[in-house]
Amino acid sequence: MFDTLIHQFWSLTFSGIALGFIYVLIAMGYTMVYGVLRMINFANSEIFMVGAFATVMVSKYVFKLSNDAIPPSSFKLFFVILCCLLASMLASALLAFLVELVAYRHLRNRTTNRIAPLISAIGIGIVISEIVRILTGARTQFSPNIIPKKALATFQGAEIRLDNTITIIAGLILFIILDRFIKYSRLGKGIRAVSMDEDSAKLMGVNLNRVISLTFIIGGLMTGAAGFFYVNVYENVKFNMGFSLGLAAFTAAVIGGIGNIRGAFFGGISLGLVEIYASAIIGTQWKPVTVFIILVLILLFKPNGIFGEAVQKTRV
Amino acid sequence: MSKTILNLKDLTIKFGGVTALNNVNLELKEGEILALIGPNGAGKTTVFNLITGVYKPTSGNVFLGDVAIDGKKRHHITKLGIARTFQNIRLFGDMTTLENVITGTDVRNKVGLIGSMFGTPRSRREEKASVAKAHEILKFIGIDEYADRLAKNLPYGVQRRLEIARALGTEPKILLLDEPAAGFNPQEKVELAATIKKIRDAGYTILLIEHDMSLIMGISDRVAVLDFGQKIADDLPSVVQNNPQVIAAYLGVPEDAS
Amino acid sequence: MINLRDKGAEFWERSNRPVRVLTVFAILAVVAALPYAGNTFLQTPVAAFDAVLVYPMGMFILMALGLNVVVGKSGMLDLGYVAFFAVGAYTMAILGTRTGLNTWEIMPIGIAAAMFAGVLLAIPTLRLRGDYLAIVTLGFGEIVRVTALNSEGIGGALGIAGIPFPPGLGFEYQLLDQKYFYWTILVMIVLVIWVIRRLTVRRPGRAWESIRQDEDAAELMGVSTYKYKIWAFVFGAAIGGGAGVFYASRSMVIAPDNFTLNTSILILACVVFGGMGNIWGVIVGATILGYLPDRFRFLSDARLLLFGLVLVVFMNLRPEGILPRKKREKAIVKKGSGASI
Amino acid sequence: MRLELKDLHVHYGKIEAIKGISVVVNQGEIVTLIGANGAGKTTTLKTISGLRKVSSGQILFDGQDISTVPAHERVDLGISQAPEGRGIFPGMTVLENLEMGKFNRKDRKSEMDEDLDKVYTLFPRLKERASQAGGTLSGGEQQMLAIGRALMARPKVLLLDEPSMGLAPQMIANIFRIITEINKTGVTILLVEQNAQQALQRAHRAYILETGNVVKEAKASDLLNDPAVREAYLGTGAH
Repeated sequence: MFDTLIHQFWSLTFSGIALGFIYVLIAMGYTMVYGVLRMINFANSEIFMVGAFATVMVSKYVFKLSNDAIPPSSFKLFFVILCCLLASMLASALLAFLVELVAYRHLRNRTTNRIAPLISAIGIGIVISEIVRILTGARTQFSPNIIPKKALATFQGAEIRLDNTITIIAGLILFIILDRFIKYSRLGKGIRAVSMDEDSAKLMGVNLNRVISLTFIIGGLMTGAAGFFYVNVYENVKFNMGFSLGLAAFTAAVIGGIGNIRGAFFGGISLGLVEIYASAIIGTQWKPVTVFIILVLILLFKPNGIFGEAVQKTRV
Repeated sequence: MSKTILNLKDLTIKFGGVTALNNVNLELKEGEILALIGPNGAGKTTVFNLITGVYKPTSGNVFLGDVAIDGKKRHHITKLGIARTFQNIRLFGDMTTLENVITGTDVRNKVGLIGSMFGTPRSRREEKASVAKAHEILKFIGIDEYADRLAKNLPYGVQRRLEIARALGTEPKILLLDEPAAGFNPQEKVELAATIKKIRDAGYTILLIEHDMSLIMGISDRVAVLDFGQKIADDLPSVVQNNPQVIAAYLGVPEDAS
Repeated sequence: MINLRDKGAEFWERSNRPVRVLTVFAILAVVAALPYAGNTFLQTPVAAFDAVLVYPMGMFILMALGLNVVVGKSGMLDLGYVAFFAVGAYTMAILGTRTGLNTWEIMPIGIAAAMFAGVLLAIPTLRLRGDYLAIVTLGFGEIVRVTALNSEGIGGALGIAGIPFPPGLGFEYQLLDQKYFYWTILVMIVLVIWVIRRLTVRRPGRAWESIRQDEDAAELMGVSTYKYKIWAFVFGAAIGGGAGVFYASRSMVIAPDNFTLNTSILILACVVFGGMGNIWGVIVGATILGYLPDRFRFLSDARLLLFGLVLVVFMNLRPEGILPRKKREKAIVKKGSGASI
Repeated sequence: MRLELKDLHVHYGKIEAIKGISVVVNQGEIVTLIGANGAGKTTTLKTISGLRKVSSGQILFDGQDISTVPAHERVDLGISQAPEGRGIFPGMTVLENLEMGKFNRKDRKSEMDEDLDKVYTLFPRLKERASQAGGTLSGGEQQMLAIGRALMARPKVLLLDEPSMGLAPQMIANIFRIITEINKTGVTILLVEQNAQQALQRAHRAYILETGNVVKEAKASDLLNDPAVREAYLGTGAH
C-alpha cells in the first residue's frame, strides 16, 4: 500500500508542490473576497474554470498549437506562455468583476440576510458553468501541450519537470507580488482597512465599492493564473472541472485561516502534498473524500485555521 | 432581610489584554429592584452577558441560589430562571407579538418534535396554555391590543415593552433589563417605571441597567455603580446619588490641575 | 405586485369549516385528475405527461418541502440535500434487489438511513457559521456521490438495476401509465404538508423561526438552538430519504449520476423561486420549475441554466419569492394611534 | 467654515433616531453635544460623516448641502471623524494607521512628514509606538491614534465621538487638553460626550440632546453649573 509512496516519494513531492501552487492561487480568490466581505465567493470555482478555458482557446486558436506540431522554440515558447497566462488572468478577472456586480453588490447594500448573497453567487456559478457546458457540448476539451513536460534534472531519482518548475516559480512570483501589493501599496492598504473596519475605512476616504471590486479582480487574476497552470499540467478542461478544485482550494484557504493570504499559501502547499501522498496510498478516486474530511476536521477543531488570528498582521 | 437570589462572586473577565470587569461582587436579594449604572464602557452589559452565559468569566462565579451557573449553556440558564432584554432590540421581527411571547413560554413546555407532529393531548394542552399565558402577560404589560401585529411593524415603544413581555414569558425568577427606557420620552419613562414596579410587585426580582437617573431614583431599592469594570458604589439610591466618586464618574472630575 | 399569499389567507380566514373542507377536496380532486389532462395544451413533448407529473414535478415538490424546513424555516443553507435523496434511493436499491422486502417495508428503513446520515452530518457541522455550513453541505453532497461511484459493492458507476416496483394495492404500478405512481406521491405530499403544518404552528416551528431570525436571542430565550437545528436538518433529511426510496422504486435503476450537485441546486431553486419559508410558495415554485423544462423543448437542455438564473434574479429582485412568507396581520383595533406607544 | 444641520431626521429601519434637530458649528469653535445614552448623539455624528443616511433635512457645509455626498468623499471636503470605539485598524501599525488618514490626499512626501510631525508633537506616545500594531495599544493610546489619524486628513472640522469612553481619569484629562490644543491650531471641533463636565469646560457652545431632539442650546460655561444638566445625568434629588 505504501510502496508507491516510498518509491516515488520525491517525484510525488514535486507534483504535490506544483499542485499546491495551483491551490494557493485559487485560494487567493476565496481568501481575498472573504477578507473584505466575510463571505465565500461561491462562483470562484467557475471563475477558475473560465480561466482554464481561456488558455486552451488562446493556445489552440490563436497560436494554433497542437500536439502533433513541433512545440514552439524557447523565445516563442516564452511569448506563448505569457499570452496564455495573461489571457487566463484577464478572463477570470473580468468574470470576477462581473460576479461581484451581479451577485453581490446590489444585495450587499440592500439586505443583512447572509444567505441571499450566497444563493445568488451559487446561481451565477451555475449560469457560468451551464453556458460553458452548452457551448462545449459537455465534452472534455483537450489542450495542446504548451510547456513541454521534459525533465530538467533528476533529484534522488525523481524527474524535475519543466512544467512543474514553471508552475512553482511563477506561482511563487505571483504570490510575492500580491503579498507586497497588499502590504505596501495604497490600494492594498485600502483593502486591508476595509477588511478590518469597514466604517472606519469609509471615514478615511476609502471608496468601499471600488475596493470590493478591486478585491474580486485581484482574486480573479490569481484564480485565472491557476487555470493556466492547471491546463499545463493536466491538459484538459471541462465545464464542471471547477467543483473539486474549488472545494480543495477553499479547504486550503481554511487550513491557513481564511482571509489570510499567507495562511492560504501555507494551506495550499500542504494540501497539495497531502492530497498527492494520500492518492498514492488509497488511490486517486478518493481524493475528493480526503479533501472533504480535512475540511470538516479543520472547521471543527481549528475554525480560524492553523495560523488563526496570530498572523492578523498579514490579513488581507 | 430577604435571601440572596443571585450572587456574583469575584467576577473578572478579560478580552485579549483588556480587563473588562475586575473582581466585581454583586448580590441580588429576592424581590428587589437593583439598578446597575455607570458610564459607557464601564462593563454593565458585560455583567449581563456573564449572568446569562454569553461569556464565561476569566475567574469568579455566578451563583443562582446555591448553584454556580457560569459555564452552563445559555438556554439552560434561561430555564433555570433568568431572562433578559436587549439594549438594541432583538425581537423576532417576522413573528407576531403573541408568537414572540409564546416562544418565550416554550422554555417551560415539555412537548418535543414527535409530540407536536402527532398532536398528542399534552401538546394541545400545552399550546393552549401557552397562548393563554402569553395573552395574560401582554395584558399585564399593557400591549395585548398589538397581539397579532408583526413585531417588526410595532412602534418603538411597544417593541421595547414586548422585549420585557417575551422575557416574562420564560417565567423567570430574575429579570434583567438592559436600558429599557432608551429612546423614551419623559411620559413613556413614567409609564415604564410603573410597569417595572408592577412586575416587581408580582414577585419578580429585577436587575436593571439604565442611564436615566430620575427613573432609577424613582424605582430602585438599591443602586450599584460600575466604573472601569469595578464596582465603586453599592447603596441606597439617595446615598449613591451624592457619592462624590459617582458624580465624578458621571460628570467627570472638574479639572483643577490645568 | 399583489400578495397572493395574503389573498389566500384572507379567503381562508373568512371561510367557515364546511367551506374550507370543500375547498380542500375540490383542489385535491382537480390535482388528482391531472393525469387525465395529458392530451390537452399541458402535454409535454419529450416525456409522457403522466411521467412528468411524477418526476420531476411530484418529486421536486416533495423534496422542496423537505429542504424548505431547513433553508426557509430555519435559515440554514443546505447545498447537499441530494445526499439524503441518494441515501434513501440506495437503501431501496440495495434492499429491494437483495432481500425480499418490498417498497413499503423499505420506506421506513430508507427514511431512517437518511435521518442517520443527517445526524452524522449535523452533529459536527451545525455549530459552524452559515457560510461554512453551506460549503460543507455542498461538499457532503458530492462526497456521497463519489463514494457510491467508487464502491464496487453497490455497482460503482453503473449503479444498481432491477429495483422492484412497489407492490400493488389492488392495482398494479405500471411503467407506461404512471397515474398510480402519481397518486402515491400525491398522498406522500399531502402527508408531508400536513405534518409540516402541524410542526410549524407549534413549538418546533417557533423554535426554527426564532433561530432563523436571531439565533443568539433565541438561545437566550431558552430555545435549545443546537437541538432544534439538528431536528430541522434531520426532518428535512427524512423527507429527502423518503423521496429517494420512492424514486428508486419507480425508476428501477439508479446510478451515482442521478445524484449530482445539480439536483441540490434544482431543489434549492424551487424553494427560492416559490418563496423561502412558505410551503404553498414552495409547492407553486416546484410545480412551475419542475414542469416548464418538460413543456418547452428549448428549456430542457438549458434547464439548469434557467434554474441558475432564477437563483440570481430572484435573490436580487424578489428575494421573498413568488409567494412571500407571512406578511399580513390581522386587523386590530388600534387605540391612541399615532402615539409612539 | 460653517457646518449647519437643518431640521435633520434620521431613521434606523422604522425607528426615528433623530427627530429634526438643528445645530450650527461656526469656524474655530468647539461645540459639544451632550445627553444620555440613546439621545442620538452618535447618530448625529455618523450622519454628518455620511455613515448614516439622512431621511430628511439638510447638512450644510460651507453653505452647500452635502447630505447625499457619499461618506468617503466627505473626508476630502474637510470633515474627519474619530469614531466611537476608536475604530482603529488593529492589524496595521500605528504609522500605517496614520497614513490611512491621508488615503485620498495626494500630498508630497514633505507634507506627509509635516503632518506626521504635528501628530507626533501632539501625541509623543504614538511616535514611540509607530511600528507597533494598532491592536496592541492601550485604550488611551488607541484614542490618541484615532484622533491623530483623523488629523492627518487636514480636516476643517473634526468630529469626536466620546473620546473619553473607557479611559482612566488621568487619560481623560490628557485627551481633553489635547482637544483644546488642536482647536487652537484652527480646527473646528464637534464633540459628543457623556463626560459632561469635561466637555462643557472645553467647549464654547453646547447642545443638550434628549431622545432625538435638541432640548437646550447655550454657552457651555452657562450650562456648566446648570442644575438641568446635572439632573439629566444624575436625576432630581442630586445636590
